[in-house]
Amino acid sequence: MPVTVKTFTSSGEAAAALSSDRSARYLGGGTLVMRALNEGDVSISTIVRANDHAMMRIDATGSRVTLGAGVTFARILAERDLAFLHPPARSIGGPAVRNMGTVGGNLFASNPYGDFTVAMLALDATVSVQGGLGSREVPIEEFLQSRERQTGTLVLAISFTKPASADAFRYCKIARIKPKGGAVITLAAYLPMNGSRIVGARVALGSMAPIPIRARAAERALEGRSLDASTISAAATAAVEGTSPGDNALASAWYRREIVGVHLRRLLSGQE
Amino acid sequence: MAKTALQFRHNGRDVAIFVDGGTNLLVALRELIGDMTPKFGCGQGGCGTCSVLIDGELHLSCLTLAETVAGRSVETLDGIKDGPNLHPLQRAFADNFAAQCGYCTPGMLMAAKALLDRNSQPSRAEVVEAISGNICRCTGYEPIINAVLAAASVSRARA
Amino acid sequence: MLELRKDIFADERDDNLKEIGKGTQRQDMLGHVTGTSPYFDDHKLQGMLHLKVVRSAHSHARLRRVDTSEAERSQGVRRVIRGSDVPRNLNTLLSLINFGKDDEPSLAVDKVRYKGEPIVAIVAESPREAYEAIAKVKIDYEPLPAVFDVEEALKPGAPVVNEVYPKNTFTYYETYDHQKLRFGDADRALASADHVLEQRYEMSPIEHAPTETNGSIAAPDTNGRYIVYTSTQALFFSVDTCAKILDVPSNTFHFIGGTVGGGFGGKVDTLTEPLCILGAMLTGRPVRYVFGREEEMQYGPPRGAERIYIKDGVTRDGRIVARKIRAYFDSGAYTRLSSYAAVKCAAHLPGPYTIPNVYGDVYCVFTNRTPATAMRGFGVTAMDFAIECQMDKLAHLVGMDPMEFRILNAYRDGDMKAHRREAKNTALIECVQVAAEKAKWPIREEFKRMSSRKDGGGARAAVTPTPRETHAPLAAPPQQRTTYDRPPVATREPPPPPPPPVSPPPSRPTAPSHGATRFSSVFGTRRR
Amino acid sequence: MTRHRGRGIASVNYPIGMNLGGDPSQALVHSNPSGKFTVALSSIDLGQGMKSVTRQICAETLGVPVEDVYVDTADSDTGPHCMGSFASRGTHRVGNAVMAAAREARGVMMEAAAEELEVNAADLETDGRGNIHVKGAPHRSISTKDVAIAAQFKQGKTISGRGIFLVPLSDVDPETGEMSPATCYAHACLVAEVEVDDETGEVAMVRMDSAYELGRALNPRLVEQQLVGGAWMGVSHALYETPEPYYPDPVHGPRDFVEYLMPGPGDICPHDIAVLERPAPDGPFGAKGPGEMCANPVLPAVANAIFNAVGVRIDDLPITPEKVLRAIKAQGGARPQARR
Repeated sequence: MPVTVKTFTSSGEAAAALSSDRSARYLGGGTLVMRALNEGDVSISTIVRANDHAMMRIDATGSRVTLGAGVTFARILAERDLAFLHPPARSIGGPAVRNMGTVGGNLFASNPYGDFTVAMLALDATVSVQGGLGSREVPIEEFLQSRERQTGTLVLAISFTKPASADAFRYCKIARIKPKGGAVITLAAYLPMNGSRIVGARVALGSMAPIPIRARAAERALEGRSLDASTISAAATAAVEGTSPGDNALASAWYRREIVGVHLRRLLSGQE
Repeated sequence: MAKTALQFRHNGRDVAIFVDGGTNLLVALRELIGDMTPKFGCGQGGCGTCSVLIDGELHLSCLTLAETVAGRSVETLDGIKDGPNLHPLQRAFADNFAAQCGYCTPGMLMAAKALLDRNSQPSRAEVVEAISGNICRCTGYEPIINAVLAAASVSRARA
Repeated sequence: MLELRKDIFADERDDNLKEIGKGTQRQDMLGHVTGTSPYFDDHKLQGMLHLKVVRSAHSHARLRRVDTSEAERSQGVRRVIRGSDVPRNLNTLLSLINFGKDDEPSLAVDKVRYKGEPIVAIVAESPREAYEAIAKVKIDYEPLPAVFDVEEALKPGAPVVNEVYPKNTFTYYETYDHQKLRFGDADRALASADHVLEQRYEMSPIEHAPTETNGSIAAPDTNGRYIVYTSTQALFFSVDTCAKILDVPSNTFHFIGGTVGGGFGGKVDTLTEPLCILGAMLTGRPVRYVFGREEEMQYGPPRGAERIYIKDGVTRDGRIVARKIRAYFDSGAYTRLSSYAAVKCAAHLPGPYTIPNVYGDVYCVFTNRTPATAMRGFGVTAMDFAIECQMDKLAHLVGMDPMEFRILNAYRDGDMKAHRREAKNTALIECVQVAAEKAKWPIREEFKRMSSRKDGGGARAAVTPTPRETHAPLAAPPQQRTTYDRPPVATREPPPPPPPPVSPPPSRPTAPSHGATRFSSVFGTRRR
Repeated sequence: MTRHRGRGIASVNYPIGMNLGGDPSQALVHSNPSGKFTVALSSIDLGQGMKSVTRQICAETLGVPVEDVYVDTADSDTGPHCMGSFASRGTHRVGNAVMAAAREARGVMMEAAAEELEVNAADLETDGRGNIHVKGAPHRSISTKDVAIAAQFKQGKTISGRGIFLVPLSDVDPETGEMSPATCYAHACLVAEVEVDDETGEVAMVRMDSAYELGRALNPRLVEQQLVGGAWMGVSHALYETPEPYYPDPVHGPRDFVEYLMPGPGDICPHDIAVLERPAPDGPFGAKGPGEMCANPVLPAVANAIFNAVGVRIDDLPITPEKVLRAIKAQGGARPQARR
């Protein structure tokens, strides 16, 4: 069956087309869907597109940031208000991929891809999706846990509360190849401070499980404490707890477990 | 098979072609327009040999659905010469012996052009970043980095 | 940065040349920077079809049934090619130089021996239609036990990978399961050495990863010929391999290549041309067969893995007196070129050093993985890694500077090499000296004065008596140490000079006979 | 976090050619009526510079400027037989074949010039700029173009030449391995400096210094290309590359350029190279072949540098951070060796 391309002006129509056809995939930046077609994935026979301007919008003026699903990493890098997201955006691909790849598509990128989503997880973002039954807001953690079943849903946008200070959000991607490489692991931390205490710590890890996960034990080690050497050390030790990394071409599960604490320590102590 | 009509600017010239559903821009350029300068290296977005500029932005033509360039401007290595004269980047690549097998060269040149078009005086780190999506298996990158820096200094001297 | 050291060996060169020695621009540079260099895939032919292959899902399995009926009816399919369509569906690359037995089908028939082995080829109007047809091919596999470790493969009872070589090793000289190198009496020398160090080294496979993947385009040409645009690294190897497999005279083909997007050894195997031409023959249309990147990485042949054991004997003052090596080339499921690499590897022993006793056994082993092939440094890269890591350990063991240790043991003009040829035109010592200078690595005066052109030959040219049969190795005397991590106190006295020349010089080995029976020197001669 | 620096060396030689199969290559050289020469080969240029280096060899041998020579290659109808581009044989084998063909063509060219100048061919020489003149009397000169026209239209001569270079196959003694595997050997020594992170096992290249002996650098820029690119590949082999990361267990094979690891432009280090030239007696102008051997010394030099930095020996390639980290942990921490 040849491939059919369906282009809609509204996201609603696109979502309907997507949910009614098991062989349909939504085309964002092309880095996932076009690759699959190039490699002979015949399970895709319909490409759905939407020229909906809402999906291209960046709203970063208030305390809540909303990124349309079609926003590319290059656009994030061009946005001064989103400086805290420049490190994760810059860690994706090379310049061409950043001009193409989108925030929405990254939610579907499996290991060793999908680094931006780790940052979104640390920010406890909300994913706006439109399915056959209308639109809804899904917490990112929940979205990721059911990601495999989400091919029929259309992501419209992702939103999150802007970190109170530049220092409160930290990100690093550990890659073998520089400057562009696949992740061995990816770390993102959100450390809001109340006075000298961390309140509401969130630590997210990529490549430490089949999907990006929160490092809850490390978060507990940080919660309510000041970010000193002993806190950092306790969080680093706890980083591996609850993770279930796998082996892949870039590193083994053993290696990931060994280094996740080292890199969390470095991230929290400003060495990375 | 149903085909879709597609018009866009190719190296400053209007072109019109009919594409099959799902055709990527690399195939459209090579097989339908006959511009062989972008190369197939992986079809996965990993090597950059198919790099082109779309409205001045660096894109991977193998991951671009052809019909998404309707009405837009696509620039390939075939279009960067100034008439019979080489682009300063082409001259710098030659002078620095920055090609061996030559297969990555078209993509490298487009990545470098995307950089210099926006930043005429890049640092070495910026050059490294600009070509980081492009794989070269022959040169070890050093001559390519030097060539881009040399091209930038030529344009600086001219300015 | 590159510096030409014209001062060294200046007396051996005439530098009064006009074109040679100049940094002239490459003839192909203008083509490269304008994107006009013609690679095989840059040829656009009218009505071109696309060939894709169905690859084995198993590393080792019997093919119970291959059902292509639905694929044949699939939209856009112009031809489904099976093993029975290939005129001579068994080949080995080096049969062209009469080396080895035909052991590899173009399309698997009764059995698959590695994951990714081609079973069926689909020729269709578009790549998409070819992929759709591939999904409709039904294959009933009976999985067989597989073997992936070279030493496991040699054990009795190991699964037989390739029935042409039932012991899972290439057969040398119709006698041995390995290539031998025997020079002097390594066991005796090891027994008398001050230190013996035995170590194991391994190199996993390596992918060539050229930016241009393997591929070809074949098309019917005028007068019954076929024109073939190809990425081959060896044009006539490919021409003659295709002529053999397709059972037609070689001048049926007009091969055009010559501008290749990187090869590094990965484009010697004539991977795509035979099926591509066959597709053109069976459809009467141009056919294009290009590897995708995953195919190139996983099913295109890699530099084969090697496992190497080295056992060295060294004297307290830093002279290596014996080197014993056992090496295994992981050829994967078929021979390709690994059989040749093993011979080249044996000849490379013991590295660029003069060691009076050398013993080597090099095996070419079959396992259930992607067949290996040549790559930059073929037969040598892994061995150099092993030898040079070993050299570092030995230097550490005897407490010598690693540069000086190499200079001391380096071969020199007139020395006898282990493959029984005189060393000539050597320059290892000078390379070490210059590298030391460049790296500001201090070496002592007497080592700076040593020369590849001095103090070689003489006793160093002798072929040490070599026992006909191996004897049980003598037990190592108790003073020997076999670890390198706790070196003895370094002896910083300079080692004694090399042994003085003795007269009369030893008799030279006789020149090799040409046109030997095992290799045909007539390239391209085909036996039917 | 502790990062340790270390240096390691390796020295190697490399055999040129594949004598074990019989190793011929052929070349044809001919002139058009304007005195421009074409070299016809079936050899392949995969980036190593085959077209360029044979062009220089041909020009030097003919005694004409390099611009007057064009190398056409890899057409099985027009190019005579060549084994192929592998085994570091191109420069040496094909170069010799081109030299032989160019010598024959030069012989005809000089005869034709002699006829025009009414002198003995032995008294003529080329100036390398497209002229042939009487030795010691540069004014008695004729251009190669005029010679070509005269040969073609007046004298009925073909200014052309055929060349073959054959290294006959070497027999191998099954019992001792006695053989002649190669005709000449190139040499190298390389010093690598690395930095090792003892908490993660990551290895970064700091610099390389090397000396390569290549017979003769026929074109130093092309040699530099091979040595710089080859050393990069050596680093890549040493630290990164494998299509089977869990060899011999055939799992998790990389499928793309993100999973197949090769150093990026941000991973490279300065490399200072010296080239030595000890001409090979049988090489074209003494040349050997730098193409293959340039990567080889890097692998062990890097391994030895890692030992020098943290005291662990990694004997399995590639030397991944995991292997380094496991070894460091096994010995209870980094043990830097004497700095050198």
